Amino acid sequence: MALDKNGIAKRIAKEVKNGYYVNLGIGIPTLVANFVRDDIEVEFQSENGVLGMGPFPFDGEEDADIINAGKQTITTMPGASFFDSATSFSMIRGKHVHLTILGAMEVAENGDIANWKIPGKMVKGMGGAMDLVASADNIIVAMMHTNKRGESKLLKKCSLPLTGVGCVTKVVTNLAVLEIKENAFHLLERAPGVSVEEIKNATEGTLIVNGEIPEMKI
Amino acid sequence: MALDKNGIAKRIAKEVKNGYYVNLGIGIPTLVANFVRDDIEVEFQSENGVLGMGPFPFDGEEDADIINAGKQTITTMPGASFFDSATSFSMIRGKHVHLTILGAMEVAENGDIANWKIPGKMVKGMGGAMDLVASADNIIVAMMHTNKRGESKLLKKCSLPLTGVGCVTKVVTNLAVLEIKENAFHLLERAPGVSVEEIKNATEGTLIVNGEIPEMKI
Amino acid sequence: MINKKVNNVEEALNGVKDGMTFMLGGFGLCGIPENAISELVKLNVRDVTCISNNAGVDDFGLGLLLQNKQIKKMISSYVGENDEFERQMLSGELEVELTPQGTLAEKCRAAQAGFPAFYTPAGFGTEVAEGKETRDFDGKMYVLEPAFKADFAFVKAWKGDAAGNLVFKGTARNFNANMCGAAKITVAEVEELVPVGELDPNQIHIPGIFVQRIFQGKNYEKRIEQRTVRQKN
Amino acid sequence: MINKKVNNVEEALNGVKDGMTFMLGGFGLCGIPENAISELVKLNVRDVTCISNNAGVDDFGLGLLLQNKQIKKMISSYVGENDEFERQMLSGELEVELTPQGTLAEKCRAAQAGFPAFYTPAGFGTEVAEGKETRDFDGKMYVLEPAFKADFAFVKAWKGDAAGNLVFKGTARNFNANMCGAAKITVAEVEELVPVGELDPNQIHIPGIFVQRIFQGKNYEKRIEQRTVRQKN
Repeated sequence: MALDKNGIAKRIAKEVKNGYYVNLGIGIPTLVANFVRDDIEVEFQSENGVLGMGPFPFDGEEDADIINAGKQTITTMPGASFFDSATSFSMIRGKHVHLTILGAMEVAENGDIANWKIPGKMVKGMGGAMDLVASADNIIVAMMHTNKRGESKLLKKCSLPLTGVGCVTKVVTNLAVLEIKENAFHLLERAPGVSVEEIKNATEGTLIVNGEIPEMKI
Repeated sequence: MALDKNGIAKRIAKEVKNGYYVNLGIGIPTLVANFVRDDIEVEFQSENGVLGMGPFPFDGEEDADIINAGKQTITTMPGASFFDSATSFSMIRGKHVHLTILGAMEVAENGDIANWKIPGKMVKGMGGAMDLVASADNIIVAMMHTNKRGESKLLKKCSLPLTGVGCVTKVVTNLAVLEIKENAFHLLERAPGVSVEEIKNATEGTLIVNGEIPEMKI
Repeated sequence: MINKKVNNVEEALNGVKDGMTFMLGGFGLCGIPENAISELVKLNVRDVTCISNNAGVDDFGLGLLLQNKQIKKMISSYVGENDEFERQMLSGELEVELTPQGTLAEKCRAAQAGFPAFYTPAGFGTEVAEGKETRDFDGKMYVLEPAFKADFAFVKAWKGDAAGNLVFKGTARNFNANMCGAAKITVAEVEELVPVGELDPNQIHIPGIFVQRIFQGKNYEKRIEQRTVRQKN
Repeated sequence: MINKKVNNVEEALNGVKDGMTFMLGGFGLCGIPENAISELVKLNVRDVTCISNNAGVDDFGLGLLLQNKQIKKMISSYVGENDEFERQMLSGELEVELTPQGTLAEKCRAAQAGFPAFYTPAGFGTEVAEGKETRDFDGKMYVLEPAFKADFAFVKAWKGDAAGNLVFKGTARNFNANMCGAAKITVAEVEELVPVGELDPNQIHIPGIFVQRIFQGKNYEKRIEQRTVRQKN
């Protein structure tokens, strides 16, 4: 059975290692924080200027001056810090943030990503995404494997304006976990009950299937 | 009579205008702070990371963590702030500091200045001087008109390694006040009792004397 | 001490003219210069270029200037959460220069710090880099981005004093800090103007040298865009 | 929270080797990492390159490493106040790269912030610019300066916590703040290691992300180079 958004987030949470500073994008990535193991040390950075984010505030304790990059009210953990935007992107550009998890409209087999614009139709803007993908060494995309019309979002080549080139290292979708290297999607894991065939059918880009593909353990 | 160091500082103090942020170099420039009028608003910046310097501390109240760029213990005035070195030079490079007063070994008629090195003999280093002279629009040099051997320090061309090119706007010496423009030293004022002839003799670079030259009012 | 205090927002915005370029601090609605924005609406300055990470929401923040058609061009990183912004952009009424957020911040900082331009990896290989110089350093490609040039920067701080020193609160610091000193005139509005000497010199986020005018702001709404909470068990 | 605390200076300097490049904070003797310097003398690492605004005085600070001939190359802005430094430089025993102070600070900041290089007006037309790319922006000339690359940065703060957060005091902040995160490993020694949560998140000079190891320093001398005072009337 294909994963839901929480399932994707839960699987990605396993990629978060001890000692990591992590930047979470809007949408599914935000959910990842809920599933990170309690026994490892992790800090969440938000590019609007906070390190050491905690959970949402209790009702009535929200503060307009303390938000995340999704403009949601948040809290901070002990050891947190606030800083200006330039310093925030020093952390990102300077590779001090170890892992970036973000959503995408399209990912290509060479690691290109598109997630900020549909010409003539929709423009959200890139926000901090272009800085994040151009800087981080470890970029995981969290998204549905296909779009609302059933078309693959894992492509040979992105059709939408790019956010970054050759930067995505891993993709976790409702169907699979895939590593990007040598101009191909390498299938690492299947969602529980999802067949390799289903994944092949949903993947437009080059898919490498090497040996037996295990089911995800979530 | 030629001015002494305090006299030079006193004359330069008149160049400090209301609302100015001022950076004072080591030596005679440091003395300028003692002579600025009380009825104008001025703040002194020191490039090691303080804005709003005050006088030396009272005996026994000195703090190793609060010094100026000359490594002297200082105090701060109400409204002062401390900051890191990069921010300090943002103030300087970004032209937020209005006036820089520094010493020199040589100044040339085109505004070049040399004050950090005598090849093979002495190297102090440029410290913040190269940043200061490359950035400020208003640079006043405070120095003796001639060196210990009686040779002019106001030259056609600097003989020592440069600190900056075409940057000095005014020179105040023990003998005169001179403006630098159009590749010449323009004599503005004489020290009390010093003749134009004496200044001419002590100036190697092109000296322009236009009309009657008044005595300095200090 | 050099006194930067002005009496009110009218004095603070003295000199604001049609066609100028403004920087406005804030991230979403967090830390926006509410008083300055209201006054810009009231002054009805037209054809202005606004550098701001976002453009507020439809009925608040810079959205008010958008509704009023005062803005000729926006330089921002994110358009979402503002339908009027997206509509004006897609229809071509509004010129929009979308800029990666880190680049936007650094273009402010470069202006503040006297750097003419800088190389950043953000946007390389995308339409953001089109027509711009790119360059390889150590095998990685970078895009040359120029510093901003602006007439006024409008920022909002938590506390400030007459010397122009500023302290921000939480994530309301954001672009406000980087825009100080990045325009010809920086106008700071503060929630609380405290007596000079009250702020710890060791804990000032923006030294007064970067601020030309400061005033006590009023009637802050401080709207929350996404009120997310959890319930106590 | 990610714990950066180590037990002592020995642990903090684990991995230090001959031939490495170190950054050391401080301006003159103000804010220098005294504990790290003592340990470097004790470890007797040789042929090291030190990036530091000054080289201490003859018998304190980096002067100790100079006396001990451990330094192959110094990258500094100012040599004065250290006769041994000047002597080794003039005799050619010591390689010295004199760098304008603002450039030195920004080369640290560039490394911290992931910028490969930057254009600064400082040093244009002087021997500092020899062999370097220069460029005209808006009629003014600039020199292209690369970011530093270093193995360790040794900094000293006033207060810090196990998360690596740092607060500096007075002008002891100087290069210490800019060197954090500018080397592969940043080691911070603090006068006072406080419990996590005690430092106000709004008033942290350097967020812990820029620091890899932190320890409680000891026996600080905090020497004053120029004790200048006035007398009470």
